[in-house]
Amino acid sequence: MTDTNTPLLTMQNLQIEGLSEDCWKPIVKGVNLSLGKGEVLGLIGESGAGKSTIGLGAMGYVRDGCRFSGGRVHFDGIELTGADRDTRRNLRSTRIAYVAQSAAASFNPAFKLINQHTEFLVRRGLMSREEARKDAIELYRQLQLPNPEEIGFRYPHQVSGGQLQRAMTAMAMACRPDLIIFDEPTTALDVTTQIEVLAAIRNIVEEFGTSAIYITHDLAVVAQMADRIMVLRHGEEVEAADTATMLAAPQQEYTKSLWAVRSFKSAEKAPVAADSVPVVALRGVTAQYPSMQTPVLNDVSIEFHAGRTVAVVGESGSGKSTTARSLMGLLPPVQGDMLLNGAPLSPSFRKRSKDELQAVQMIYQMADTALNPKQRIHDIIGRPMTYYRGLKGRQLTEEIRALLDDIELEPDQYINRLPSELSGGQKQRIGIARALAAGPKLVICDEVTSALDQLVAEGILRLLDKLQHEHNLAYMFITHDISTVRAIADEVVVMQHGKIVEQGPKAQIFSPPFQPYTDLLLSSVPEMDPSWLNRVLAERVAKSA
Amino acid sequence: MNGFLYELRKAPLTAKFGCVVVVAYILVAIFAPVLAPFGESEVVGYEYQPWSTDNWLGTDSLGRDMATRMIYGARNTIGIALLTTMIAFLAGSIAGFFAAVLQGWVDQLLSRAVDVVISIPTLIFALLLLTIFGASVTSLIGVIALIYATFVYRIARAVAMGIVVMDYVEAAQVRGEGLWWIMRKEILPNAAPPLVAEFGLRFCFVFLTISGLSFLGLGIQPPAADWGSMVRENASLITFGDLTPLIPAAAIGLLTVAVNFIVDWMLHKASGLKT
Amino acid sequence: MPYLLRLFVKRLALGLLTLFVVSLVIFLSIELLPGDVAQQVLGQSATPENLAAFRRELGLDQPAFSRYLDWLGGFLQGDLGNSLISGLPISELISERMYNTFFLAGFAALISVPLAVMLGVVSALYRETALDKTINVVALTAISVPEFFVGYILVWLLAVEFALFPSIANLSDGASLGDRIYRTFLPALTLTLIVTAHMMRMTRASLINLLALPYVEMAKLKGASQRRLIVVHALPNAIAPIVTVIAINLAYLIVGVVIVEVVFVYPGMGQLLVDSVAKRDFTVVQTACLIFAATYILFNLASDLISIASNPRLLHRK
Amino acid sequence: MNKFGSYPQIGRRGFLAGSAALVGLSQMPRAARAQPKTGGTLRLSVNQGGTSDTLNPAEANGSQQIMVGWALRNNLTEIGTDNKLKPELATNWSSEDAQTWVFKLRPGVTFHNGKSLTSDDVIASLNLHRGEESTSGAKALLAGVDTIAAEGTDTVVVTLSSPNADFPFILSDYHFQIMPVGDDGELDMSGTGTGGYILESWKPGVKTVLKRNPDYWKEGAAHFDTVELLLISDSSAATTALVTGEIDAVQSAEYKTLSLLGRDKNVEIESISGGFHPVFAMQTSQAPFNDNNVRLALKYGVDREALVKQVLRGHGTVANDHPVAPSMPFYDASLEQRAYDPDKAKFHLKEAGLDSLTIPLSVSDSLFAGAVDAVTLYREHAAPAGIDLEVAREPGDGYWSDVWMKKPFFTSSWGARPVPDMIFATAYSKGGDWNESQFSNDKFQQLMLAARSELDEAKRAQMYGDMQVILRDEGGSVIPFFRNFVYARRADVQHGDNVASNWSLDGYKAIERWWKA
Repeated sequence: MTDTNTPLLTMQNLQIEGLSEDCWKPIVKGVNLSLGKGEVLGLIGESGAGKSTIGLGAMGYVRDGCRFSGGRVHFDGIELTGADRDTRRNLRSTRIAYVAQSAAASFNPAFKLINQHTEFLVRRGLMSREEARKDAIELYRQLQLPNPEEIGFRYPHQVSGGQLQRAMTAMAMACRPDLIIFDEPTTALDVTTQIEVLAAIRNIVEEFGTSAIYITHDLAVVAQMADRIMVLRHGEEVEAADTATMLAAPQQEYTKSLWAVRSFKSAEKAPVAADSVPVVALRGVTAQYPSMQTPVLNDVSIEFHAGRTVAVVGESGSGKSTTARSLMGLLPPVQGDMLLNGAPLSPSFRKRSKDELQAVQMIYQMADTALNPKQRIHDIIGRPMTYYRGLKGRQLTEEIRALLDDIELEPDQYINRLPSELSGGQKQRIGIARALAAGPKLVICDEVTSALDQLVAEGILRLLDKLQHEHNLAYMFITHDISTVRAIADEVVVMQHGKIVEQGPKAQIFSPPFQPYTDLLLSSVPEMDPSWLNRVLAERVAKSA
Repeated sequence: MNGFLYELRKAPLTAKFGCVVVVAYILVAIFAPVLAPFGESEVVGYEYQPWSTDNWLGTDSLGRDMATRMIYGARNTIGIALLTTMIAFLAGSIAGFFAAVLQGWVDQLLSRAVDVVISIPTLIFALLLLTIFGASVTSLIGVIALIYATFVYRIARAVAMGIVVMDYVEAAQVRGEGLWWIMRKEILPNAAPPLVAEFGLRFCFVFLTISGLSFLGLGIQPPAADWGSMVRENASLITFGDLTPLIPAAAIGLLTVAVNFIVDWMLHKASGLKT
Repeated sequence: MPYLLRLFVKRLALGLLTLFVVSLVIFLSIELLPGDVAQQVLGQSATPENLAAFRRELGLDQPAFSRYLDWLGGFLQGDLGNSLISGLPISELISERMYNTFFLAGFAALISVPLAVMLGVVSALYRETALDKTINVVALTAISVPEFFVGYILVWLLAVEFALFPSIANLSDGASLGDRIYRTFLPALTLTLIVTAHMMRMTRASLINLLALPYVEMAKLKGASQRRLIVVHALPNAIAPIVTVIAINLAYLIVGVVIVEVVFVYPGMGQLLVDSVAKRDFTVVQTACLIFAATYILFNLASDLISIASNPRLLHRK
Repeated sequence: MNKFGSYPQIGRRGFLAGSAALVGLSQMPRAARAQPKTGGTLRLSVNQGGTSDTLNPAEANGSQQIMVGWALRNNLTEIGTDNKLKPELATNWSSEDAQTWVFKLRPGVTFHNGKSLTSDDVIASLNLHRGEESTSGAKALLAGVDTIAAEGTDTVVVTLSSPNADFPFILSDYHFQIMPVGDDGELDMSGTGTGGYILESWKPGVKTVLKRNPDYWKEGAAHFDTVELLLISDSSAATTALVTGEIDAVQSAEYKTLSLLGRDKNVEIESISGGFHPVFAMQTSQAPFNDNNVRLALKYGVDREALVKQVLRGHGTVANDHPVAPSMPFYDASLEQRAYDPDKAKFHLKEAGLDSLTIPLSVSDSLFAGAVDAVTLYREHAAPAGIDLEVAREPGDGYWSDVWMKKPFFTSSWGARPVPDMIFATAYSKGGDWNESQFSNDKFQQLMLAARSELDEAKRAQMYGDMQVILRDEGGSVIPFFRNFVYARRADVQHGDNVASNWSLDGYKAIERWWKA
């Protein structure tokens, strides 16, 4: 099927630089690559590895503020880095196409899908408008979009994320290009949606024999999609090999460490004592936004015990973050009770006493928006200490330093920094420190690792685990990532459509017999095995039959 | 400060030009009595004398030295415009932050009140209020500040609305922080950059409004020198091909251009666009 | 579409409320003005009996509140009332001035709006080039100089030095459109210079903001040319901010041109309003202010509706 | 060398200080003055008026209303270009005792609507300004009228409550325009009159268009086919429009641009001696002004020539501490002019037992252009005499209610009056409404009353001369100068050898008196 002898695309010592603070700094530092006709190459690496830049470079394109600084890109005999604008422009759509990470943001909101689909098909004179539309509908059908006749006549915002991603793949296919660049096409999707999109993409690429570069940070995904994998780090190739070889026997230390990420697991804890009073408890909580007809939370009851982690898991819109908001008093329940150490907790944070506010603290998903960019670390961490615990002067400074030590940041170095002077993982650590600074009983961790690279995320999980032991904290751990749940949870709550589908000790939830939704969720998590996708799909077909 | 100078050295030519002009104006305004060859409203000769070594820019319609009045005009016009803009920003920002943080009826009330003021033509409203309170410098500053505070309110509110949805503001609210603390510590530092840029623009508008009012005879009252009324008083000369009366107008234009250049540069930097 | 209609009705109601409050504010302001219409009309030579007779004639001896209610009652029934001073019906007094004002505003808008959008697109297209920078510096300068400066310069250049256009807008009845355009050319040009820059800068800024968005990059990656990128892909999404700034400027062309009217002796609403404030002619001030406020509110409403109509996300809900 | 040319040459053309013989002659006769020619359009710029202007003469108070009124209508009497009273709609008038006045109306005069002029029209037009309900600005002028009656259709008899020899003069006031009475008995104030022009369009505050009345009864008047009056309140816009030829004449030209305007070959500037004058009024009822020596000291302490030159740029005549301007009837040209003499001032101060005098003089910018400058200059003039005048600058708003006639020494300003009696009665007689100096002089009072009933012109002239002496030597008013009317026209707009000086623009009658070459 693959013909690697006559490469469609080659990169020789490709170098790309980006402008940062008035200096040109290398982003891609001499990458060599060769892609045969019909071949799918997976590019994998953490953020900052330069994988998107290489992907775009394959189209002869660099973003504003970047430039080709060396090397060559040959596409079917055409050298792209030095080609004039029209040459490069004319290749796009017709011969090279691109599928972006966020389809919702990458479709023009002002036009209907089908018009965007047919735009260049018609402009380049490949088809008449009518033919183009027919063809689009055919592609929609092949990509298993619902209502293929009609869906193209919707605006982007009227179509769900997974469908948009398939529509974008269809658009990339419109001119039947020789090469498609997939830039993290499923990263923003829920796992149950992701599996469908992955299947659709793989089928159509196979069907048309299109070459593809598949960019992702997710090993399990790339294992399903790629014939060959290239691992990137800091703009350089770490190693490249056939998928099977790469998975079975990575050569480089870095690759091995990537492969090993999922090894962390918190220690097993004894079951909760029957007479133990939960630190915080939700009893039949139902919540509703004033402007909405139906409740967003329906009869939710969860208990949080000191020293234990309750993982709340579900897809977007399942109500897991809303539960946290109700708990914080930001969305007062319309029904049900919240208890703090067995005593009722006011529904609204405005009515809570300082002690009550102190007891429940939150760590946010996006450290960027959770930390005031104009406050120094000293103030960010110090304020809750002053506010709740009345610490001042030297005592305060010492406490801050101790806490920084606790979160494994060198106090002297970090105490006076601004959030913008920290890396993503460091910011998240400050977020943790701020929650701890208050001296809480329950810490809500809302998707705290989702935005982080795997290695960094693991560090955060280890830190949280350590702190839990040290401070006997109760955690509410909100996540959509099953592997994180496996790693850190003591109890698991599975939510869907604002309701609890299933809850119980981790071992119970993750072992058969499965509740159907939990089963769907679990089985949709990609596995490293290249045959996983085929297997799951086959299993599902069998089940539904 | 060093950081600023460093930034300035890398700034585009237009921004450098803007800074030089603004500094020059400020110096002239501060040292007006030292720099001016004559008294502010001293009659030194016949009206409309041509440029000469004694009267660099000739004399005005009453025989006062134009150059002297230009210099004093810088002081009056800029000083008043600056003070007015500052008051407008203080009042407008506080109200805007207030509305953004509290939302609900406070926001509704303030916003609707601002709608009312904004929908009355600026010059007419100023005219009415200035006739009521008399065309003194104090009421001029008060009235223009009130009118411009409404524009500032809208901007400050919009900026603050973008900030209050940030998690760190929510964190502060949930921590139990008071309104004043949230406005001062969480919102103000983050709203400052766009507001500062807006300050530059609004300063220009205030400046133009005041000179417009002076032109209509309602702004800074004679015999105080003011660029707007200087144009009006001497406008007849233009008919005769003498463009001296346009010098004060050009001075207004130059300053606003300069401020705009600086603002543009700051906005450019703030937006993170490539230079 | 019922969404748009509902919004329209809601905003219209809010606008009417605003107008009502505006009328109260104006009424109170005029009440607070020193001196009254009788003193202003009769001047220095007025005797107390004269004043009393005059006030009685105009109903100024009634309490303020009942005068306001009288006026409001009439206004709601479509009766704008008479000028306190000349006794002429206000509709008569204002209609021609209003026509003049709208004519000038329309004239200036017809030149400036297309010009501004075009220049904005061009400078976005050729951003960071010499052309863009030149357009920007000129625009900035145009924003920065006082209106009377622009007016006088044009008078000097085009009326005195080159005698191409009249320096004052002496309109006569029944003049042809061509003559009218000729006579109002200088004021219209002045206004054009003032408002174009603002709209052009906003057009440019909104377009450039959009250029950083993923869907514009996507269009680029689909092979769109610079021109197509800006005109076809970015411009439809920039309609909202551009229309908003156009609305503000159009409103300004109607309500904010007192100075230009003075410079060119143009018989528009602005002069009338300034005159009537000086004379304390409450009914005229009130009506003119309400017309201005209504203009402002309607333009804003229109711009909001266009913004929504231009945005499928708001127009076609899920 | 001087780019504006030398200091006002043009301005001095009309500057005829103290010379009564030439009053009203604004210009030397030109070599070849063209004869009046019919046709063309006159475009006049006026600066007084607004949206609120009406055609009701009772409410007239600005140049726009006055000029339009006089273009459309006539009075019974008018002030001619020689500043003398002339018959207009009345062919003649007579009185035995100056108390009962008989006016004969001009026969064969018709209004624009075809109606003939009758005594009913005259009576109704005059009655507009009388009675309880009248809001007329001229109500006070007719306060002394007892009855107005018709004797047939061509005679009107007016009976006064006390004699007033000036009554025919009063009727030349712009308020007393004659309008037709309609069939319903109401006055037609829509603009119909007997005047030389017919109203074409009337847009208050903007412009007025008039068409020539082809059937005008007056000989050699109303030459233009069309007249446009434009309201241009911005003086520089008016100047520009005059220079660019968009208007033909401006009602008032600013001193400051005269020298520039004068260089334009197409523009003629006229400077006409008028009656407007400022007054530095002392309250003679209280110390120190109850001592005439102090008053004289202050009168000698002002350099009138300097004020005329510096405040008026030469466009005025020095005054002699009485309000009778050279352009007014009964002006006594033989009266010796008081000169600036600090020594005499010092002397009179000493006579009053004072070494020096420190006194505030109130003034406001709003009084007239250059008011504060005038007081500032006065202060310098008076200083050598040991008089320290403090310039007390008052706000313009409320000056007339809070400062005028309230402070001991203040500045005021007075417009022109057609006859001396009108200003004597209001401002210098015991019990006069606006007797600002609290002047009370028995001889003056007797003379004033006697002059009113005296019909012999020579005797009246003697009496008014005596009154001028009394005011000059004993009055409480320092009157430094009379200001000229300064206006400009395009050179192709021409007028007769004389122009009236009771108002600007040929007594506001340029519309019917001037023509286009």
